[in-house]
Amino acid sequence: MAPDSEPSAPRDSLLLRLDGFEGPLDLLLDLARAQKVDLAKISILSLVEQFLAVIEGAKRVRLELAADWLVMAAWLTWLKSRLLLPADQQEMEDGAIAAEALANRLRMLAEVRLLAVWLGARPTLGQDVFARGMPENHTEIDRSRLTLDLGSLVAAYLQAARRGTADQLYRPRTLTLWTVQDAVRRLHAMLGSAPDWAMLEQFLPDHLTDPAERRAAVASTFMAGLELTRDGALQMRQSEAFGPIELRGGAGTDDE
Amino acid sequence: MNDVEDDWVRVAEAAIFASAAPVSRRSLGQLLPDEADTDAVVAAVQARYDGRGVELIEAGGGLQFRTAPDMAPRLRRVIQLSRRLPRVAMETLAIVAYHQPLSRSEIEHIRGTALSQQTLEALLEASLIEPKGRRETPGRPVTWGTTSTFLTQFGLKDLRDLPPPADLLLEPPKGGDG
Amino acid sequence: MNDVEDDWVRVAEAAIFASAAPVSRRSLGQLLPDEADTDAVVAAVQARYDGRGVELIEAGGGLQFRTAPDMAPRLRRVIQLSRRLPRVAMETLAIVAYHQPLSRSEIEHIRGTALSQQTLEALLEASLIEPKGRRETPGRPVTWGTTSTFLTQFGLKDLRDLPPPADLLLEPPKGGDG
Repeated sequence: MAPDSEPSAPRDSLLLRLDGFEGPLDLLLDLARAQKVDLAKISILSLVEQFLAVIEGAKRVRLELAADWLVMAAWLTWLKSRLLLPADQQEMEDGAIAAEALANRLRMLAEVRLLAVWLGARPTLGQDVFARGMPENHTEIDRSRLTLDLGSLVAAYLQAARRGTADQLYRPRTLTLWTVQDAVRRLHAMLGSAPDWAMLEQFLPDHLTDPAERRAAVASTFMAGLELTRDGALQMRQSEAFGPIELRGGAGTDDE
Repeated sequence: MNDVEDDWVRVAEAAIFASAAPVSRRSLGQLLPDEADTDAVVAAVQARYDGRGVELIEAGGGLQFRTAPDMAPRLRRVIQLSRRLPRVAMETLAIVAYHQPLSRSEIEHIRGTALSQQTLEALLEASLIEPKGRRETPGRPVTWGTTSTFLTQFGLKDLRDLPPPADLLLEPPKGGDG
Repeated sequence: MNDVEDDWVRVAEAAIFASAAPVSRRSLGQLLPDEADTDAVVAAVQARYDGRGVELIEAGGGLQFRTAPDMAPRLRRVIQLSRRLPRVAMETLAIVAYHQPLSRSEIEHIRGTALSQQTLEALLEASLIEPKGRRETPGRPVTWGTTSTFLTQFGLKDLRDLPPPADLLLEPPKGGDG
C-alpha cells in the first residue's frame, strides 16, 4: 500500500465522497476501516496522510471546503510532523499522545456506529413488534378526597379574624342605609299586591336590627311615599298628628 | 370442517392484539391465505382464550381482545389524590362555619378582603358549603352555611363541636412570672 | 418449585394484557395473593404464550405483551407503523446510550460534527432521551440520558442489556435480529 498515492477516483466522485461524510472524523473512520478491521491496529500516520491527500484533492476542486475539514487537516498536518520528524523527545511524546487520542476517538465513534446498527436490528416497538392496540385502563383517580383537619380550620379562622379586625382600624364599617331609591323600588313592587290601606312600617325592609338603619329606612320610605303620591302612583294619609301613616296603591285623582 | 393451521391462528391473534380498533372478519381474512377459513380461525383463537384472563369478543363491528369481565374488579386500582384546600378557601370555610348563615359581603367584611368567585365555587364543589336561603335585605343576598359533608370531613358530630372562638382568642399571654 | 394456581396466571395475563406500558413485577405482585410467587406466575404466563402470535417479553423495567417479531411483515398491512429514526438520530441515540449523561458538545465531539436542532428534537419528541440535570462546569450545560421509553422501544430490560462496546468491535454486526 502506498500511503502517498493520490486517490485514484476522478474529481467528481471525490466531491461526492466528501459530501457523503458526516464530518472529518467520519471520513477518518472510513479510511481507518479500509486499513484494518481491528481499530486498535491501524496506522495513524498512514491514516493522516490519506486524509490529507483527500482534502488536498478536494481543495483543488472546491475552494469553499468547510472550516471543520480544514481545521482537522491543519491539526493532522501538525500531528504528522510530530510523528514523522520530531525535533526532540517532548515533541515525540506530544505526537504519541495525540495519535492515541485520535485512535480513541475513532474507536468511540466506531462503537456508537455499531451500537446504532445493533439497535436498528432489534425488533423495535411500533415497527417490528406491536403492543396492545387498545389498552384498557383499570386505574381510577379519585380526586375528591380533601385533606381537612379541624386544626387548620381553626387556624384559618383565627388568621382571617385577626386580619379582618386589623382592617377595621383603618376602614370603619359603612352603614348600608336604605335610600329613597331603594324605597321607591320596594313600594312599587309591593303596592300592586296591597290595594288596601297599609301602615308605612309594613313597607320597610325586613331584618332591620340597627336602630339607626331603621330610622333611615322610615325616613326614606316616607320620602318615597311623598314622591310617588306626587306622581299619582299611590295615596298617603295620616289621621292625626304623630299618628300612623298609611299608604294605598293607585291615584286618588286621575291626572294624566 | 376446515383444517386450521396454527400459523393462521398466530397471525389472527397478533393482528387483533395490535390493532387500535376492532378488526372485522373481512380485513382479518385479507391477512390470511386464501385457503384459510376465517371463521374457523377466529373460532380457534376464541377457543384458545376461552376461560383465560383475556378473551376474544365481538364488538364494535369487529373482533377485539378484552380482559375477562371477572378480572375488572381485581385489576381496578383507585389512586386517591388528596388535595389541600387553598388558604383562602380554608379561611372562608372557617368564617362560614362560625358565622353561618351569612352572605358573601359579610364573609368579605370579616376577612377584610374581597372573596373570589373561584373560592366560593371550590367550596361548593367540595360540598362543604351550601346556600341557606336569601336574606330579606336590599339585594336579597344568598346566605351560606356548612353542609353535612363539612361535618363528616372534619369529624364533627354537629356544629357545636367546633371550638368556641372565645376560647381560641383568649389565649393567655406567655412569659408570665412563676 | 412453587405451585402456580391457574387463577393467578389469569390475573397476571389480564393485568399485563390490559396495559399498553410494561407492568413491573412489583405491581403485578400487588395484584396477586401473598402466597403467590410472582416470578413463577410470570414464568407460567410466558410459557403459555411461548411461540404464539403474541408473546410476553421483559422490557423497560417490566413485562409487556408484544406481537412476535416474525409477524411484522404480515401485520404491517393493518397496523399503523411508527416512523423510523434517521441514521443521524440513531447514532446520536447510540452515543447517549453509551456515554450518558453527556452534554450536547460532548455528543458533537464524539460524532466529530455539529448536532442539529432537528435531531435533538426528534429524539426528544419520541421520548427516547431526556435532560438529566446540569453539569457543574462553566456554562452549566444540560446533560442528556436515555428514557424508559428507549428501553421499551428497543426491547431492553435495562441499560445492561446493551452489548459491551468491545464486543461490538470484535464481531461485525449482522443484519439479523437477536
